[in-house]
Amino acid sequence: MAETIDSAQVVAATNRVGVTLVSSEAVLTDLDQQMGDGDLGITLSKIGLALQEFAAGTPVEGDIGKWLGKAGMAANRAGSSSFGTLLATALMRAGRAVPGKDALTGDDLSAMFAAADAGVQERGKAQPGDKTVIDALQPAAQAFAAAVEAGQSLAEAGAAALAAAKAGRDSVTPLRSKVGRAGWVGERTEGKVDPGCEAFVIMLASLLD
Amino acid sequence: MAETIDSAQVVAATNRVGVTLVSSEAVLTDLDQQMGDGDLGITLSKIGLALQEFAAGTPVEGDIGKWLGKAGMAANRAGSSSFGTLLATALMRAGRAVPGKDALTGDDLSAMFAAADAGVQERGKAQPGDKTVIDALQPAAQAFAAAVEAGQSLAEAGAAALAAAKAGRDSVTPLRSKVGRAGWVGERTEGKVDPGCEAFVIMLASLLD
Amino acid sequence: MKKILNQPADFVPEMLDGLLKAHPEQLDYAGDDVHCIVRADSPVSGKVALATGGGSGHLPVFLGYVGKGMLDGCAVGDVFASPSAEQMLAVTQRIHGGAGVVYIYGNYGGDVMNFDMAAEMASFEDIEVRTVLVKDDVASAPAEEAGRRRGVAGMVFAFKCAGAKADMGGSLDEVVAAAEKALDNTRTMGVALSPCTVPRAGKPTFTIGENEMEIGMGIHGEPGMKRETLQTADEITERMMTAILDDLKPAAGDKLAVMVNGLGATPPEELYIIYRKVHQILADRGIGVHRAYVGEYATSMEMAGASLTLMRVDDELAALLDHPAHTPFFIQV
Amino acid sequence: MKKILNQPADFVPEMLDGLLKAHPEQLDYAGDDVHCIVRADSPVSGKVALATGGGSGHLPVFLGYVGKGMLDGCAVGDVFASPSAEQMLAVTQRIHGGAGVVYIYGNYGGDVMNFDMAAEMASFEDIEVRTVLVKDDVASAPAEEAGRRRGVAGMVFAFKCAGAKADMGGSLDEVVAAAEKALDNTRTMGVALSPCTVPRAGKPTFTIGENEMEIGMGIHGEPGMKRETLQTADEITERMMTAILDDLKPAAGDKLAVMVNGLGATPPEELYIIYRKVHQILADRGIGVHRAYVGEYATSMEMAGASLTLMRVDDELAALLDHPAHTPFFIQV
Ligand SMILES: Nc1ncnc2c1ncn2[C@@H]1O[C@H](COP(=O)(O)OP(=O)(O)O)[C@@H](O)[C@H]1O
Ligand SMILES: Nc1ncnc2c1ncn2[C@@H]1O[C@H](COP(=O)(O)OP(=O)(O)O)[C@@H](O)[C@H]1O
Ligand SMILES: [Mg+2]
Ligand SMILES: [Mg+2]
Ligand SMILES: [Mg+2]
Ligand SMILES: [Mg+2]
Repeated sequence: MAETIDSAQVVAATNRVGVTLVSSEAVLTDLDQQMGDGDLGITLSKIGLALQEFAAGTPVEGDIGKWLGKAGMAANRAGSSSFGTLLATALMRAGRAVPGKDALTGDDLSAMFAAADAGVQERGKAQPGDKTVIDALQPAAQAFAAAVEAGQSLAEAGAAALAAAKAGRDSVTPLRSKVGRAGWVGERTEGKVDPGCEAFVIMLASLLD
Repeated sequence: MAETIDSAQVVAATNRVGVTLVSSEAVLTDLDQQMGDGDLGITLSKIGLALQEFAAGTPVEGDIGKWLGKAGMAANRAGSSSFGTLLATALMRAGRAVPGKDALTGDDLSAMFAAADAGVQERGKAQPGDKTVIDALQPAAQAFAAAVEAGQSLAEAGAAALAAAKAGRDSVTPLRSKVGRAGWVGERTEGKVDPGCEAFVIMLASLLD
Repeated sequence: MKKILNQPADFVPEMLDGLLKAHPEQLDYAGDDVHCIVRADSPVSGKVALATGGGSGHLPVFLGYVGKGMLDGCAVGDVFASPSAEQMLAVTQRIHGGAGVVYIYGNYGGDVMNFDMAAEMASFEDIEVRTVLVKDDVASAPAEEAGRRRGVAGMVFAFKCAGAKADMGGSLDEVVAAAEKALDNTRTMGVALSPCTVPRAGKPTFTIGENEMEIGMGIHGEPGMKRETLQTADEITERMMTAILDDLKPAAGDKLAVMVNGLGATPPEELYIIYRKVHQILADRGIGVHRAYVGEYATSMEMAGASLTLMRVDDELAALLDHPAHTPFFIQV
Repeated sequence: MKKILNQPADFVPEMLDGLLKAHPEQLDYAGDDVHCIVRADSPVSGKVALATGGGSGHLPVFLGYVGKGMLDGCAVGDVFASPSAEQMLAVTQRIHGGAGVVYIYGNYGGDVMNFDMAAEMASFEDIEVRTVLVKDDVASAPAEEAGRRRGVAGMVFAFKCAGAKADMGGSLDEVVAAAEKALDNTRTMGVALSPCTVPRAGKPTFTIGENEMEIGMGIHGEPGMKRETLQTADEITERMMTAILDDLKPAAGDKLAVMVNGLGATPPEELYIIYRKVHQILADRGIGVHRAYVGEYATSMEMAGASLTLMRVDDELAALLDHPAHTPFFIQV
């Protein structure tokens, strides 16, 4: 449990996710065109660029929490579709969970994950099972916390979270989307991957890289 | 020269041309799309219908001239694009050349042909060589008159007119259109058949049938 | 579908730049962000201010209705994307004339989340904000789940009626009530014949067969109720009318406002052919038309198709609808 | 391109039926032919009457400009086809208020021949008719042959200025002079990105490659000056501006009216991107914009593309342009 993440690692991870989001534009556009309005790839590519710029240009100054909060605001400025806004909310809430810290323990990370999950649910008012990003995010947050709790390494906990996110994503693929644009598509969403779940899996994988 | 055309034949010929115009819609649409606005087939199909209706519903009452004049007005009501209006003008002028007649001699027909030609030139203000219907109509009118003058049968004169119309049409195909919509297309009209010439050839062939 | 644009990423800012240059007497922007479009004379002191917002690609929706007698401001997102909460806040601050601000916008996730955030932020600055969500599209959910419906062209009637109420000096409560009353009486349904392309996406949002139409499609290309063989104008109109009338249930003797809206590529000629049938159907039921709007009021760029909106009007709504308005896209005298 | 219609042959009469039902206070028709659209309050006694006419498929051109401050009547042809001389005569008879009639219409063979016939017939009834032909399209012939040019969106400026002059009580000579002065100072050029389909023809008037555009295309799909690879909005705008400015030759200090006109499928967003560049180019040359019109003013059904019209205005033309007008498609206050 002595394992920690320092601010340089947070900055590097933020930048890495930013790069991944830009390079994922086409695949996410494609998924969102199938059950939405096709903007998810564009939104996240813009947010990806903004995160890279933010990571490069904003010193952490010993407060990772505040830094993440500001990253969330930058993300909202860059792209404010449903998912973009939820991502911004998640960053802001995760940041608020670790005020003034300049290094993060496994417990910090668990708390951030949980705060992000709660924030997304509060802002978006969707329920687990509605076939949204929550169905990947919530199991990932829970798996991460359980692994940390069980004394596993951060890498192991991360791997567990990713596995849970993927499982969560796949578990709702057969279902019908209940909220957001996809909710209007109805039965034609059955059997199709939720774009937000996929985006979350992509981001989480890139975080762990 | 004792050979004449009676009013029943005029009515039948008018009807025949009407039928031909309707069945020529596609080929004329196609030609007019290449150097105009694509309405020639539609216009002449509408006029063709109107001529059939007119021929079926309007008794000649001993005055072929007046009857043709009225046919021209019906044509103008039905379709008034450039060619439609010129056709209406031709009918009205041809009619005006034979007032009060209930049978037409070769000389009458020559006079009607010439009047139609003059009327089209006056109304449309185009010159021979501008690549318009005039380049088929004028040689046809002249060939017809010459054949009648030379004592040929009406069938022979008609055949001569048709041959002259076709030759006239083909003679201007290599040229650049100078008036009307095709005039704006410029060099891209070179090598393409003038739709109005083709329409005239089709009508004349049907007249002679 | 081919577009006249420069860099896709510049599509919205360049459009806004052109718009501000074309209408300098009518429009301005808040702060230093052209995405925050406001009436040039805002704030109008003492008047309840109306704001909307949403993605680009729907002109005249949303920003085209900013002007006297309608809206005071509009936060403009990228194509089909919500503007940010910060932009909405900037608009809110600039248009607030001391009498409160009403947000009227379509029921879309991103917009709702961001407007909610903006309203929270505005409350810290003692700006009273009220929200009216537009949910007029009968094709997007059955009547039992009307709260899930999306907002489409019917929002224009809400802008018009609420804007008139505010222009007449109505209070915050009265303006909200006018918007809600208009929307309670408004239903829309649309049909799409061709897709549209988000400039940055570069390919159509959906595909549709040469002989197909999508009944009930949304204005971002959200799939509708059914993919079917293309029908005649009269059949399509009957379909839309039936769905709307079954939901709105007007009675003989009622009066309606009618909007036949083109989605983009469909020419006005076809909209009037639709209107002809609408008028016939209403006449057959003994329902009158108070006002007819035929044209492009809420589009999806170059999508082909049309939507039909009916609003039942009583004397109050009729008067609000008839009140003059003057925006770059909507003039009524 | 898919269309919302019933029988193709009914396209125009049904469109007219819908239009008359949608605007009963503003529009009526002469005699028993819906193709003869006139102001509901015509004839306006003592006023010079203005008539136009032409094929359908160009809304708001032509009939959309019938209304107070603009035109008195319009003879409506089938899609892209001239109306008949008889229809023009019926319009002329109905709108004649005793002060003469001015025909303003585009320089197209069918229209010219029929309007000439109509004018001849009207003269038998002692109606004084004057004709002003619109020939604003610089792409359709070089300056030396300007008389061969076709009439496109610039006709709207002629309708506006002549209509204002008549509305102000101008004499027949003055109204003709206003129309001619407007047109002497007006030039247009367009670009098409996609074809359109005449309903009865059922297939596109022309084809155009996925990556091509046609510079200088006419509003019926008449081929233009050049088929080229699709360029950016700024490049396209520069092309159109150069052609127009070289012909119109405005000087620094001049003022222009600008119209950026969508041909049908091109959305307003793209028109504003064009306007942005127009404004820049004019500003760079020290030329002012008196008024900007951005929208659909003269279309080709669902054709994608745009045209640009510039009119140099002095104080007189500026005042005529600024005069109020009210038609179903054009309101200015
Ligand atoms: N209310 C919500 N709560 C949680 N997740 C949501 C919600 N609405 C949408 N999402 C997620 O966002 C994804 C779509 O994102 P995005 O394209 O940004 O939405 P939109 O374009 O509709 O604003 C969905 O696949 C889903 O995972
Ligand atoms: N001024 C004219 N004089 C003689 N013939 C003409 C004239 N203008 C056009 N035409 C003929 O009419 C044909 C086109 O007819 P049409 O499609 O009706 O014209 P538009 O659609 O341009 O009104 C041309 O091919 C030409 O033969
Ligand atoms: Mg989306
Ligand atoms: Mg033609
Ligand atoms: Mg979106
Ligand atoms: Mg034509």
